[in-house]
Amino acid sequence: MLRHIGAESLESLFVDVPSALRQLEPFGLPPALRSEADLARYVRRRLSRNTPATRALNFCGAGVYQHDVPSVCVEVAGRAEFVSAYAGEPYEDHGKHQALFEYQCVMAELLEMDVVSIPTYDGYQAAGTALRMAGRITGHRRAVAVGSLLDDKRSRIAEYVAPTIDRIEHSTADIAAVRASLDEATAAVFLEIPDAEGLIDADIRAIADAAHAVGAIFVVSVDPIALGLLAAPASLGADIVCGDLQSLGNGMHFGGAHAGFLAVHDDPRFVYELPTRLFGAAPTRVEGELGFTDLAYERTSLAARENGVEWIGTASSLSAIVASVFLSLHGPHGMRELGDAILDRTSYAMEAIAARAGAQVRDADRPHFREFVVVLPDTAPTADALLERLVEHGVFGGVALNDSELLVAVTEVHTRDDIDTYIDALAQEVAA
Amino acid sequence: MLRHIGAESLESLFVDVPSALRQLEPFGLPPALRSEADLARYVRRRLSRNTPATRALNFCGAGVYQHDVPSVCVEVAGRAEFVSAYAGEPYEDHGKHQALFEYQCVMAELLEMDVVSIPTYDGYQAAGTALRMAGRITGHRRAVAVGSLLDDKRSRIAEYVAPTIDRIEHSTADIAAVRASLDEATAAVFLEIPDAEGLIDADIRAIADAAHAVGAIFVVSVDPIALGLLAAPASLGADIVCGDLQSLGNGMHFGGAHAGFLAVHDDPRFVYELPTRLFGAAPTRVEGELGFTDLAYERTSLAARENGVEWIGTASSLSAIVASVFLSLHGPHGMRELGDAILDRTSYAMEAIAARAGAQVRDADRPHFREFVVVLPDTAPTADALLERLVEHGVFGGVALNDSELLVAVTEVHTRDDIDTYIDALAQEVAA
Amino acid sequence: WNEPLITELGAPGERGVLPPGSDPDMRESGSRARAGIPSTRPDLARLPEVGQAQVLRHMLRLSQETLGSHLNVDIGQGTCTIKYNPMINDDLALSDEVAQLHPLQPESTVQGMLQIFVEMEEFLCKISGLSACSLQPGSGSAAIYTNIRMVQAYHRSRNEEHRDVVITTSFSHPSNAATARSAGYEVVTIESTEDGYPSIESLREVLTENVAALMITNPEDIGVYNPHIKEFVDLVHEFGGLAVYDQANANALLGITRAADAGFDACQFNLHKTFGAPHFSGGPASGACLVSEKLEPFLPAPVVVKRDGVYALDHDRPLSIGKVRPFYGVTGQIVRAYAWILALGDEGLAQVTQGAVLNNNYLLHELLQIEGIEAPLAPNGHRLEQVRFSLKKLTDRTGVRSAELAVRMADFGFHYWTSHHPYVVPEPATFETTESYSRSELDQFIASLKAVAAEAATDPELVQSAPHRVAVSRIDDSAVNTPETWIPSMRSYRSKYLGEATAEVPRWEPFEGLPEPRRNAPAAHR
Amino acid sequence: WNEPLITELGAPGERGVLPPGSDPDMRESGSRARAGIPSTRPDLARLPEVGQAQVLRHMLRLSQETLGSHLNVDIGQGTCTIKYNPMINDDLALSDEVAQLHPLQPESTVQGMLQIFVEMEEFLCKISGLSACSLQPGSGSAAIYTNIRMVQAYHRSRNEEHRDVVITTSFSHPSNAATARSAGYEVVTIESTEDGYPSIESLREVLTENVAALMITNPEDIGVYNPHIKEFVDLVHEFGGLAVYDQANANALLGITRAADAGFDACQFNLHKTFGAPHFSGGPASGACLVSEKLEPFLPAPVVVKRDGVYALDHDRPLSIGKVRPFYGVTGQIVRAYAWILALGDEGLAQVTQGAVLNNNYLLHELLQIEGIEAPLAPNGHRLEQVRFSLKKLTDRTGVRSAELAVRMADFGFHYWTSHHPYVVPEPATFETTESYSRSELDQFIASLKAVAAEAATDPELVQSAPHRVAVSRIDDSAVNTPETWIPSMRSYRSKYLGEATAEVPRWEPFEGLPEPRRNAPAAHR
Repeated sequence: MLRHIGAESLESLFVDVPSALRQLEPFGLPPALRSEADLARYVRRRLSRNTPATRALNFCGAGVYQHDVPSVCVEVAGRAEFVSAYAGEPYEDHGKHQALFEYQCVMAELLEMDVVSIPTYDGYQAAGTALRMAGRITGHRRAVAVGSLLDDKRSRIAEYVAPTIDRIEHSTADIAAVRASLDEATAAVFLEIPDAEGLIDADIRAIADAAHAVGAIFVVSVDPIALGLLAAPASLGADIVCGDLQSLGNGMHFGGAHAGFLAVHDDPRFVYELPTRLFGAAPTRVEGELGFTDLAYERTSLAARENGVEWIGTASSLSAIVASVFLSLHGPHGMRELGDAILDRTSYAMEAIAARAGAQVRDADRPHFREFVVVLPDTAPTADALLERLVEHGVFGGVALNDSELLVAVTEVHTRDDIDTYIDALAQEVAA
Repeated sequence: MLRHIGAESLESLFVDVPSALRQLEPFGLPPALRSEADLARYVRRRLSRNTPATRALNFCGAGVYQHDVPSVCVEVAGRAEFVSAYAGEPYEDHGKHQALFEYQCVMAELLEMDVVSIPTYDGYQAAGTALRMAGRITGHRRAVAVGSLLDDKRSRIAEYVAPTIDRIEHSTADIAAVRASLDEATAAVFLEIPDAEGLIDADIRAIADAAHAVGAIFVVSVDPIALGLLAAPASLGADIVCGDLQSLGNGMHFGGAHAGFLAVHDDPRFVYELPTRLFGAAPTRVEGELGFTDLAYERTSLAARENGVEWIGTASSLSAIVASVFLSLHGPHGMRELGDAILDRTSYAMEAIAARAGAQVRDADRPHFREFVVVLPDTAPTADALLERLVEHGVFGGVALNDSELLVAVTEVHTRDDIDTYIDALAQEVAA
Repeated sequence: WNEPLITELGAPGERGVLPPGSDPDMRESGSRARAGIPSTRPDLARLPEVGQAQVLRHMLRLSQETLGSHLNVDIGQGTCTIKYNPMINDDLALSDEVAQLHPLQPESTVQGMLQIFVEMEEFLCKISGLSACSLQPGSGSAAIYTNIRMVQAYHRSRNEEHRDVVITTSFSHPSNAATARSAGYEVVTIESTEDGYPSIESLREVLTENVAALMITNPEDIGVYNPHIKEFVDLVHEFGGLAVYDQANANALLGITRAADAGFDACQFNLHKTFGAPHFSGGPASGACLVSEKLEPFLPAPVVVKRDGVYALDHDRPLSIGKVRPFYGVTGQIVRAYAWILALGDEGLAQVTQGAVLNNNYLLHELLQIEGIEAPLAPNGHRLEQVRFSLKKLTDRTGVRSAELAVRMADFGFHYWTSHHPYVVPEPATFETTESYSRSELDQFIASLKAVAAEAATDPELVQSAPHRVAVSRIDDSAVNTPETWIPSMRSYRSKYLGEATAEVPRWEPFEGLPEPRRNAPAAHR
Repeated sequence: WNEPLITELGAPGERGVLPPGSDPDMRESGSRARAGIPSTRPDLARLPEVGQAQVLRHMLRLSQETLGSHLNVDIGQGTCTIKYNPMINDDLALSDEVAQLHPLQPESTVQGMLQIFVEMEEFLCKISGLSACSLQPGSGSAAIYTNIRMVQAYHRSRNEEHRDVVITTSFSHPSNAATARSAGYEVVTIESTEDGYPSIESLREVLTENVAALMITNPEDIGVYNPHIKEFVDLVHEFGGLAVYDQANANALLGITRAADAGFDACQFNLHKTFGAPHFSGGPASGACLVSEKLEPFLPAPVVVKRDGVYALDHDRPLSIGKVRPFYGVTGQIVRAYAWILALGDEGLAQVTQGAVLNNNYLLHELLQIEGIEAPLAPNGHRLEQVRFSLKKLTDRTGVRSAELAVRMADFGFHYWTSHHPYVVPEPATFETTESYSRSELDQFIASLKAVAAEAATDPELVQSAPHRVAVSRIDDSAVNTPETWIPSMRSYRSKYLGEATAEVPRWEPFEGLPEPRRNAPAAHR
């Protein structure tokens, strides 16, 4: 080929790289494992030092949840076409475009909002973007976050929103406290449901009214897996709904399976502030046929560089397709039953722990979805030590919030036996 | 739908089944696990009582071998189209037909025979069919099996060939013994290479000549994974070559991954005796285009019922496609290197066991491929007891042939460390 | 696209995967051994040399040129029970705890697997009403073969080797006749009467003390249930023969009636048909033999047993016919079918049959409204899970044959199967809906067949020159039916068409006095 | 086929999967809790009701209507480095030991995972020559964003908050400009000179003491390497700014030169481009930030460390910018890229670049022989891994635009990408071969483009009315660009086109005095 193109040598193709910049030594990487089998054995040996959550009983949550992944979701996510497609256009990649448009459609039904963008990276970033959108729309730079929020999420959001939003204040979910925290310079009120402690009893409608009364945009972050049980936030006054698609069939992947969604009403003030791609259905030359192509592409930084909305890169399209399959498989009844199954287990676990584990459950009398806080007695080991001891029982017992508090997550993957096994182990180690 | 078709009730569709035959009680199966997640948990709980060979060091062979399975083979075998296709015709299933024709092509190159049929069930049955073919072609009913043969295989073949072949006698591979065993009523001489003890030093050419001299057909059973190293039996005089495709990328699957192949020269006396389907390339209406369709379909029992050759059912097409991918991925050099890698490891293991394990290796001075027999000293535990003890070392140490002999298989999956680990464990338990 | 053959791809030196190498000590040991091998391969095999990415692209393209039931509404393939194969069952079967088991690794390390075998056998005993099961056969035909071999062993054990006749019916699957013949039996086939049922009289006519077995399908491949089946079985028993039931497709009868209810001594199930395991482009499949107590001693060995809470393989079966395949069965398919049964339970299995029979009768109802399509035989009109239609009137009217319509249906993305040979029903078409398709999906098939039937009347040439929208054009299959022209491989093509010389190798030659063999008349698959 | 939307499939009552149920005790606990929820969902969500088999068929059909690099010769997508993604790496990444890990399960149970993170960071440090790495960002753009945030924190830590300008170049990827703006910087873009290089003079013109950073791609998106890159970096350093290298596509330089060699303070790699991880239809992707010692304190937390032989997550990073995504990175992609590097080693990585650059120059050589195709800029003709062609002459001659050719190329099974906006090169087309395709595969692309270019001359209407052989026809995209007509979901369609009333819900309304927002002019993706 070199001869064919008239080049003297491979080297001659690199003449533009000045010799002073040329790398003289090899990288010093480990010897190549060119045989696929050797490579697999090498990597698998390392991986064998991990214990998958599926070979234990796992009660960790705090932003990543172990939910059942239907096998069809795995098949679709693994289809070589979807795996290896990328930036193809509506014609050669019609199927990908349709699949993403369908994602927008089914999420729109679940969220009761007409416009759902192609995902951004993760729910934290989606929350950040929602606040930036509110800042851009209102011209204000102050936000109020209502209820409890994970520290990491709080930090990530604060990092992301500057300088559009330069102050995030906090309020409890008590409606009087919320009202007191608001003023006319507030861009957004932010609420998470379920919140960081699993609570689902915020008065969303009242908070919405309070926000709207001062001209603030009401942003609600929700885990979509709860929306068979809980009312769609938009129906109660949310202007921007955001969250993460991890729970909808995307698995855990050591925290590498996130995808953030953003939903708004079909209002150009909001739609034009979405930074991500968004597909629209459009007629083709064939009567009755639909094609799917970018909607208001000029919003994006790909189209407008620094004059676009924030920035976009390669985020999480496949996670959207998977979520769409998850919702289509479950359907209206499945999503309701799934919400019920999680609520039932959460409630059962809370009651049983309070009764039998020798520890307290915070806000035990309030409804929780999937997560709650266990408060250890003074006599118990520290939370970290306790968690290490539970590993010996084959249990990942939750996430330590501090020395005496555990955040515990229960989902539909847990049978009653699983929960009872956990409680027995917990009781034993709390008392030890 | 019932109303639409004018039926009174579901029951009315079953009027032909006399009431005396109607099943009155339900089956009494376990309660349905209608939730996919519940089902998966139930089955996985049972499966967790198995220890995969990949979580141990496995030296069992005796008809099933742990070879590396290239990831592309897994992908192709898992493609939903190939998984769910069946009896489609050359048009709607052109791809399947081409893939199977390609299998015939690449196997033909490896075997140096023009005609390779779509697989029959397994190598044992392929051997049985080869002998029946010889019986039908020659009109004779006696066969001679040369060299060592696994008991199970011997039993399966004997069962299968009756009444076409009614006597299988045995001879050592010594050429004088072979000659002595032959007479003019011999339909077939059967040789396996590597044989049941892994030996690969039979004088194939001389045995072929001896068989042909009495008008007998020479059948050679071969593991195709050895054919980068060993000469194609057809080049030395084999008239029918048969074997199993398990080793070519099909995995172990608890013995459920077999597929038998049969190959012959392009001689109608032989081709018309193949019982399985066989595809041929044929021109289409478009100049230069090839289609693929059944060749001499009238041979089969599907076409001719009891007047077809033996019988065929749904055998192992997908295993053929996988084998074809395996051979295409390896290519000529890969198959040679693979043969070398196995030979090297086998030879190393034999020498090291003889030197360090306190046990003998039978025929230690003769070349073996992948398998050999370890003879335990009188002082050692029985073979079965020894194998159970080796499990404690994480080693599946081979197959017990009797109380004092182990059949041990070594393949390219074993590193030198693996072999040394095995030998250390063996030495320890032999001496215990 | 017109995808080339793999043999035309690549270039010298390209590699798809590299095997692991050997270290110097291992290489040295290997060299010593290599010196003792009389016949190492002199040249490299003439295999393709293609990079991994291109092999993958090639195979994925071929996969896309293949219609499976995961892709299309696959109700055009009668007798094959192309139902939905749940993905989760694949996941279970492909887990390391199944796929990475060696069949001879210590029994203590495969207790879960053996437990599944035992439970699955129990399930199938309940479903058949019979008392013992073997999961060893690799397909329905292999199970039919196993059944007749067990019958043979049974008679032999009673010193009744004179029994050398097997009786079957014309609409029973060809494997019944073929396996019996392979086992050495004379095969007597009862033709059906005009209404499609074999008659009890015709059975009586052929019954003698030499009968070994009746091998029969019911409902037969035409979807018609023979209401006199128990009389057939009883009559054969009277003559000392056994009755073997071909239940390849049991989809019509789950919860309705069992093999044992009609007195059968043995039956088989195809796990890849009734029990939801996939067809894999034509296997690996899986067959299960079910037998009554009297045949139990003859089951293939080993048998999986539970003793003192431990699962084990029992090889000590002195009357066993031996192995019918290398190990214990097509494990992956067994796991899939096991999961399929577990998911459904008693009620679910009954619903399967109800859905399948209802769907089929819907299809029947709709297709009979197409001019020229009839459902002959069984004049009272009842059908269970499938129907063999006749398009004779359509052919008479338009000149277009059923097999030609079949090719045209491929343009619409459907399979369409005619019939096993011989064509007893003129211009046959055999469809089986199963329970797995929704009414709107059935309607897609119906609409397409309606359209094609209309084309046959208005534009027969369009149909007869099909296909027009698939990956390949109409094949001239005259070439594949004569040894002088057929091309079973590109190696053959090179020597036959390109005149490439191949090395002379030693070969068997026909000896003096060997008669010329007789051949069947050429036949096409369709 | 024309596959309907999932929302049009199914029928009431159909179910795809059933969630697990609760036992009576759990249900009772749930009821008590449910009573305390102020807002449960009153109606069921209006989701599709479709059986599992049909959902699968639907999705597989959509997958077949999608071209990925596992299917086609995907060299038409410049700047994206569509190389082969080895299947084995998927297997490793999808194994339970990766996919089934919870990020907060005890560290003692994820030692293998953390080890891979640490080793992967070391690999990338060697490959960049820089001294520390974060694998946290979810894509190249996210890594660019992370880099500018670290620069910002760095300046802030030195009390140099007056630095409010970021400089970039017109051929650097848009994310450089966009992330800088998002972080609050003024963005100054240097236009390239006529030969395609940004000039040192133009940099000097815009440099002040307010510079925070230079953010630059090199080779730029047009495949041209700026030989003066070190002078750029040095000059920015002189003014107290940092230099951030966009190495989204490092495929041209492996083994040739490293970020550290030119003095950069930070760079990023896209693991899904250079390092062989898949693109997943547009993510999940993965970006890695590499930084010099000076920026190391600002890396996102937590950082994976090894202490006394134990791997751990270090959260105690007081200067860290914090998290840039929920946990530690897109683990699957990291495992894939780790395996990819391990398989290649030093020599293999160098061969990647050699192959990619040679392939690209071959494509360049061949395409320049097509009338009307030129490779403007960089007059000495050297190109590395990609080329931005101009088809202006072809357009002038035939009236067919590059974007129209692109659509026609889809009929031949190829992607074909024009350029990022704005189109600096007239009628652009940007192709990148990578190392992953054989010469004969490149020739397929070349032959098709030749054919399409010829069609443009002889039958422009054929090209302009394309596509003709894909799953959909030419789209009228006027509808998607105005709020009155666009259809972002079928829910929107129902209210906008079918007049279906939706419930009034409380909503934010613009308050008095809020100005009308300004919008960019409409643009199309192509």
